[in-house]
Amino acid sequence: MVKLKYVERPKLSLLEKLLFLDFIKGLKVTFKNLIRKTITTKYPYEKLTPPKRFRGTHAHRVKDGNEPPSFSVLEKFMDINTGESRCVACYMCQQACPMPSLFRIEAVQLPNGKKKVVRFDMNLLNCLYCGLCVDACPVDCLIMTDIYETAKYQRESCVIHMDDMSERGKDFDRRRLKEPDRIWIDDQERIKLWGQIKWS
Amino acid sequence: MTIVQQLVAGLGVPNFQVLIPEIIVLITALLVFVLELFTKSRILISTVSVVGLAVGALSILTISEGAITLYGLYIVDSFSLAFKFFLIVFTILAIVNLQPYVESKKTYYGEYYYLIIFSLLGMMIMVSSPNLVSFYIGLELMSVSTYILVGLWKKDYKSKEGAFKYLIMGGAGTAIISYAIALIYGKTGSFDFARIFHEVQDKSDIGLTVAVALLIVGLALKASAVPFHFWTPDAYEAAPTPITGFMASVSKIATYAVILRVMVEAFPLNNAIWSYGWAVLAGVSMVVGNFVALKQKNVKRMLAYSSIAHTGYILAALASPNGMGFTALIFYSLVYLFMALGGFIFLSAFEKNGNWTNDIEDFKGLAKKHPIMALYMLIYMFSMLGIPPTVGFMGKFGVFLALISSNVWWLAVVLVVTSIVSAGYYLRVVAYMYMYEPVKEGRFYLNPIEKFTVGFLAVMVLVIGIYPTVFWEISNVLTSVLIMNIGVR
Amino acid sequence: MTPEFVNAGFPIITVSILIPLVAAAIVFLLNEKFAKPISIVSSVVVFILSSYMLLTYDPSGYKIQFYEKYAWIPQFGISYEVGVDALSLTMVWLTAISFVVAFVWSTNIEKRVKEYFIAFLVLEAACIGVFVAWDLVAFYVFWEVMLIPMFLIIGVWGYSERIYAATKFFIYTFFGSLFLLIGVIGMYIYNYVENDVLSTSYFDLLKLSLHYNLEIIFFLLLALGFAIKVPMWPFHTWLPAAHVQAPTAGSVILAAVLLKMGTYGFVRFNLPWFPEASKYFMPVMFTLGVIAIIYTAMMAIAQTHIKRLIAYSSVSHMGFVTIGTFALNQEGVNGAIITMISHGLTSGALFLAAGFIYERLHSYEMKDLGGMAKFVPVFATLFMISAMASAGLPGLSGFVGEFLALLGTFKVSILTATLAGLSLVVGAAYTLWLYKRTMFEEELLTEEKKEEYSKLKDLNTAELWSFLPLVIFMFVIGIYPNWWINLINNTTHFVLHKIVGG
Amino acid sequence: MEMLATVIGVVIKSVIFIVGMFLAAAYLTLIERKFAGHVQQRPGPLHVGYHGLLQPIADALKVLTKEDLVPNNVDKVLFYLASLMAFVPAIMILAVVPFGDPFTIFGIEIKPFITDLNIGLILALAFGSISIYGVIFAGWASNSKYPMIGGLRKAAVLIGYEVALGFAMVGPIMMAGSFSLREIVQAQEGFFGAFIWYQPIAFIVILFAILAETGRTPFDVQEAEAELVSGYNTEYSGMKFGLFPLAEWYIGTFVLSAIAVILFFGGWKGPHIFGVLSPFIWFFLKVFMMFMFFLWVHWTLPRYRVDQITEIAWKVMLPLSLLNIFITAIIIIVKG
Amino acid sequence: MVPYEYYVALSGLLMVLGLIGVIVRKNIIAMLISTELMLNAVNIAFVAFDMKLHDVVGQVFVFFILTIAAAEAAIGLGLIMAIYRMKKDVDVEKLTELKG
Amino acid sequence: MELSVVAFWVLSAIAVISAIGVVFFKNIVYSVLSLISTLIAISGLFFNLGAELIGALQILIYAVAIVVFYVLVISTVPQYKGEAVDPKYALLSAPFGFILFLELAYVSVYGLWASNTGIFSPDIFKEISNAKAVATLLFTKYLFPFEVASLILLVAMIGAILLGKKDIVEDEKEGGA
Repeated sequence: MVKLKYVERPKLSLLEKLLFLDFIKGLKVTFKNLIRKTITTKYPYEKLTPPKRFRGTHAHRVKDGNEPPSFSVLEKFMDINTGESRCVACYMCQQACPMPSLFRIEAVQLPNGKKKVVRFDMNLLNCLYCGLCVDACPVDCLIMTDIYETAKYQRESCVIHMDDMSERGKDFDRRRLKEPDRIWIDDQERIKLWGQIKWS
Repeated sequence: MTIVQQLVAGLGVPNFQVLIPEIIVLITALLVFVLELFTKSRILISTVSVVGLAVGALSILTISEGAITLYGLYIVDSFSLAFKFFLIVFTILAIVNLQPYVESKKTYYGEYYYLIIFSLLGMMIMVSSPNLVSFYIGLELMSVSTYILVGLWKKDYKSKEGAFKYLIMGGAGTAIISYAIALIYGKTGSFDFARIFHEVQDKSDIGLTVAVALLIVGLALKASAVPFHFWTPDAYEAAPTPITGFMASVSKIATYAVILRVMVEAFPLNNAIWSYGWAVLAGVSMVVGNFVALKQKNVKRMLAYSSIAHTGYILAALASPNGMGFTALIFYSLVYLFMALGGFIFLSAFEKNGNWTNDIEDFKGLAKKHPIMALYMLIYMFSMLGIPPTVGFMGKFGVFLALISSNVWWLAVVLVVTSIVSAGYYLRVVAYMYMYEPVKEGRFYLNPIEKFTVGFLAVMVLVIGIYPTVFWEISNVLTSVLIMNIGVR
Repeated sequence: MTPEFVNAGFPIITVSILIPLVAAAIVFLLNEKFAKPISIVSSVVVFILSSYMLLTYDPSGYKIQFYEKYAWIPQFGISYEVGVDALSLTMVWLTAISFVVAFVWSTNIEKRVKEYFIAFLVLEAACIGVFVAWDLVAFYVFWEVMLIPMFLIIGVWGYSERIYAATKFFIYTFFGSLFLLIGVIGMYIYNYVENDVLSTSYFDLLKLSLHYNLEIIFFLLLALGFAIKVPMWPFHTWLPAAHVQAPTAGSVILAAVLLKMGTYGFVRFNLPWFPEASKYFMPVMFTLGVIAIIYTAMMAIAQTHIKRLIAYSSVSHMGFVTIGTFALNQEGVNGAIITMISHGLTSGALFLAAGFIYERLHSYEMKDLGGMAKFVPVFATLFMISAMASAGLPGLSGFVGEFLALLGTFKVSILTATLAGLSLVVGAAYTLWLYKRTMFEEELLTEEKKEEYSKLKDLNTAELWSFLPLVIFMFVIGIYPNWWINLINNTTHFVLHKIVGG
Repeated sequence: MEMLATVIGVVIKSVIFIVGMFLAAAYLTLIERKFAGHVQQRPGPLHVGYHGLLQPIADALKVLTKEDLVPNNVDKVLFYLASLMAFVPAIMILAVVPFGDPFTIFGIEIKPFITDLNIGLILALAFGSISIYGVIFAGWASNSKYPMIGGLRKAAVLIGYEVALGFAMVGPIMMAGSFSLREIVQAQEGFFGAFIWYQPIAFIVILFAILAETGRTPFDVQEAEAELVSGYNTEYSGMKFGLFPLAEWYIGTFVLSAIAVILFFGGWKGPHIFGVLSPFIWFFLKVFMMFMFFLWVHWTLPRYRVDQITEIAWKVMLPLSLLNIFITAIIIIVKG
Repeated sequence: MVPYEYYVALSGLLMVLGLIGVIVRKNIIAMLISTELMLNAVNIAFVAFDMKLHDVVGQVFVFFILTIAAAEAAIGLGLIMAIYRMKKDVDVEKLTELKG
Repeated sequence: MELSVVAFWVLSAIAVISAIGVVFFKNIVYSVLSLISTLIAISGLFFNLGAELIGALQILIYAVAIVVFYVLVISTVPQYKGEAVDPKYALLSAPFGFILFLELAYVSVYGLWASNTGIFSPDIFKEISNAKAVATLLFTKYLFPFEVASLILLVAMIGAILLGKKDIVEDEKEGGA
């Protein structure tokens, strides 16, 4: 049998009851907020840059020399030039995805025996941005960028292709690769707005 | 001096000395009201109410001088005092019998007590009103309390239905009385009986006639005269039996008293209008009440119709708008208290036993099981029938006397014929009690209080029937008080 | 003609009313087994008191004797006013003896004994009260009180259809008596208006001189009340039912006492109060009386139920009383009064006989009876005397009254007297036939019946003692009626003084 | 002629009052939205007009042009009538609210009130409580359970607080000796003559009552979104929908604030620093402060349960107001 | 000015309508409502007479009528609730347990 | 024509029409709605007569306090499906009611009513307000009935609570259909 523990609310003293002190306390809090600066951004006109770890639309990293060691092993069997997507068509992302129909990956064997990825389409209408595919990627190819405006006019437009992804990957790396890994765009500012988090 | 000051200047402190009974009754009611919140002891509550009322009744005896007090809204004279005394005493008798009944029926509410007392207070205000305002307000306090009393029976649908019918009819009656009061006010510019009398004298025009007619209709509704009687049997059957007894005796008597007071003190010279109206109502009441009662199989319902018939007998006295008629009315109403309450308490005493109902079949052979109680019931029945030496005869005798002295022969004949019809059902009860073998098994438990009440009232019915002089004297004095009050302010 | 009032030194009348009531209270309180002796003793005491009054009554002149008057309801001038003149006294005496007989006979009652005797005792008080009251309200009160015990007696101790009979009896009588009440109150109010006297006393109302029309109205109102009680012809239907269903003692009282109240009322109230109306209604009353005599005599012949037969014969006899009364002369009224006494005695005895037969054979139907005389000789003798008295055999009481009544009637209307006289033959016929069917006709008896009858017991002591006084007084009156006539002559004179003058 | 003049005068004044009230109510919505935004560190409406100044008009246009849906099984007559019944009485209270003393301008005497009845306060109370029918009938006519429950809750709350409100008003009435709102104002002389100093209990009760009557948090059980979707107006749309909050939240609150100001803060009295218009300015300033206070409370507190609310009404507020009457009476008697 | 008598006539009309309502309606709530209508009619008569008489006692009486109307309504509705809970109906023709 | 005359006819027309609605609407909610309308019209008549206090109280107590209870009860009781009026009674009562009305109207127009017996002429009403006049009488001379009226309300309150309480009817579980 589970023993429930009741936590008694602290009783108000008579004075507090008579003068509605708790009520006034509440009013005080509201009033403090009233005279504070607003924290709203005027979105279409002002856009915030999300933090680096933001999970936006997907992108492919390209072969640029910063690859992890696993890639160098696999590279031998692949036909990838510098500047092209690192994808090795291992299907790990598709395996990890809770929504397998999201990916459409095709690779061909070239006459020289090497493997070439010819298609890497993602139907983002099905994506739920969980990031499992990114974790699964053995060659650090598939990443998530900070792009959050995913609205399109046609359904077809929501399917992204490998080339676009490579471009975005390049762009993202260019913008954010050097940035340190932080919670917010500017921790100082966050602390100013929300207060210092005290870890207990 | 502004007009407000002028108005206030004439008002002194009311004479509270003569209001002691009302104050005591009110305090009792409030005491019971408060006590009921804190205690579950029913004995305590009923004892407190009985003691309070008894003190109230005794305090009436201490008042030696009448007065008009509360700025002309309250009159304390022998008429009101005597009626108050009887009302209180009989309320006590009803209350002491309530306890065993509701307990056995498992419908206990402490509210019964103070509602009864509030109702009593309304009656007390009503009978001592020299003014239509206090009359109206007292009448309503009585009625409103009674509506609740009727409906207050746990898990009993009939009770609700009866109370609702009572409420609707009573509400319509209230509205009609109010309208009549409005017309009288428009006619005379006052609510005061004496002022009304001075304004009206014996000049009656169509407005006054309609006003008095409406007043009669409304009061007849409250007194359950035919054709405004529809609520009576239902409400009487629905209510717990001691409450029915209370309604059938105490509240009715108060209503008769106030009818008398209004008619005599406000419109003494317009009696051509009202005596005829009451005569017709009384005649119809007697006929309908008695003939319908003949068909009843349920004794409680039968007694309800019989009370309608008695309304007829009593109000018939108003057909003779002179001292004799008033005396007869007062006498009959006072003695009717004894019969009606006794009859209903008898029913309640037996009804509280499990397998007993009010059906006439259950009366079979009662005389064998309870010879003494059956004898009491026999006395009540013959009294209601009007056989000497019981008091019912004396009441009818007075009414006869009044009717014949005013040459209202037709009503006297109606009274005779309907009395004979009534023999049909009263005798049936006696016959069932005495002349059949018992059908119901088992013993009845009767409370000593019930035995005492029924016996006391039966003996009183006999004693007053044999020696009615005291009551006739009371009635005579009250009548003369009433007549002397006319136009006095 | 104003009566003299002789006050009683000792309130003997009040005492004789109270004795039964006190006895009733004692019976109520004590054990069942004391009921019979107490009742009998009290009734005997009352009988002794009434006999004392009868013997000490001064028949010279018209005096109200043993007179008492106390204020009762002074507001209305109502008082408790009792006293006796000869008419009252004979009736009181008849009541007393009837009750003695009834109580003695009732010793064999077993069902609800206490209530039975209480009812009879209250009835006795009421009956005496009716005959001695000179105040109209008191009279009415006693008149009505009598209904309650009688209703119970018929209803509780009667036979199969007792409730119907009791209710019918009650409602009929109540109906009449309410009109009686209206009449009385009308007189009272009229007296108040005319003479400014608030009184319900008989003699105060006697002073009233009414307008002719009013007199007729009041006569009718009062007559309705009395006629039902008598019962006169169209109102008689309650009587057979009540007699048949009542227990034996009840029948005795009903026939001997209650029926007399109606005729008593006629003689006492209608004649002196409404002389003109009485004259006016004489033909009507004669007609009704004759119809009653002949029609009910015919009805009696047709009966097979012995109690019913006796009941119809009562109606027939009361017809004689009616015509005697309304002959409006000395002989007629004297005859009526003597017939009342005589009928009280004879019909009482006949009902006792019927009761005896029922107790022995459990049947009232003539076809079950017959041939008893041999087995119960004493009873047969007494029954024979009673039957003869009833049929009007000279030397017995019945003859005197009927003869005088017819004599009076002859002076007024020969036709009526002839018709009534002829019906005497019919009367004799049914009485004799009754006797023959029950006591003789031995040849019709079957063997089993004979065997059954041989076990019959004759009258036991109580029954004998209840028969004997009746039979004795039948002889006494029949042989020496002059004493009674002397006794009542002045009273009759007073009753008629407004009609015949003087 | 006299009659015509009276009628025309009243009509003009009424039109001014009603139109003014509509505009005021519209802009009160803006104020509320701004206020609520800032309390939550949002700016509120910004874009329609300068800082959203035209937002109310845009909203009004939107509400008016929206499709007016009437669900299938509603009681049509009552459904339409209910929104009006909620709205009209709220406006009608204005008939008895004075905005200042009469003054003369261009030789014409202008009375800045529609009528000055000597029982104005009772009438205000009466009209205020009639609006309850709108709510109940809206709930009933919708033939749906959330509106029904919302309506019944509102009725329960209203009944309780109407009584407390009425009794609380008795204190100032006793001190002023009149039911007339104008006379009550005139009875309050100077800064320390304002009845707030003598009737703090009544003031607190009235604050609670106004919150409850206008259905503002913490007493907004009738449209508790979490439980009842939107309460009694769940089935409403378009203009009919718009009328409910307009009547309740804005006009109701405003008018009741005005009455509270008249009762406790001396109405339009104040230093004559704005010339002729100073009574109006003071009055509206005070009313505005009152209104803002209600907004403040609304956006601060969480919601009570309905049983707690009725309990507070009957067990706390009613005794408090009765106590207040008692104390006031004693003080008046003692002072003579 | 309209004569005060007209007001009284109006009150008579409303009174009659209320009475008819009590008699003919089959819904018990409607019967109760009709009694309220009757009481209201009386109020008009009182105030009209009052103004005609230059008196205020009639208005005082209207107070009492208001009180009583409230009391009767409260009890009546309590009873209706109880009846409805037991019988699940508010038709007056179904209220027939007490008969005879 | 004066304003008050117009007001009288308009308001009384509203009152009568709504009263007819009260009696003959089948839907009980409409009946109540008509009742509210009647009450408000009557209150208007009171204002027209000059009895402002009663007019305002009429709305406050009658149209709101009392009728709200009706509405609450109607809301809890499902819609009534039977006939609105009993046809046989309706046929009977229509002529009867009409005659009664004619009689009352005749009486009210031709009756010999008293007038001007009191001291509260319109001038005095202007001087001291209507409310003050009524209150003065109510709290001095008529204080006693006023107190009794409070007793009536107390009793009625107790009664309404007791009668409406659940345990006075059968338990829902036992009696539930």
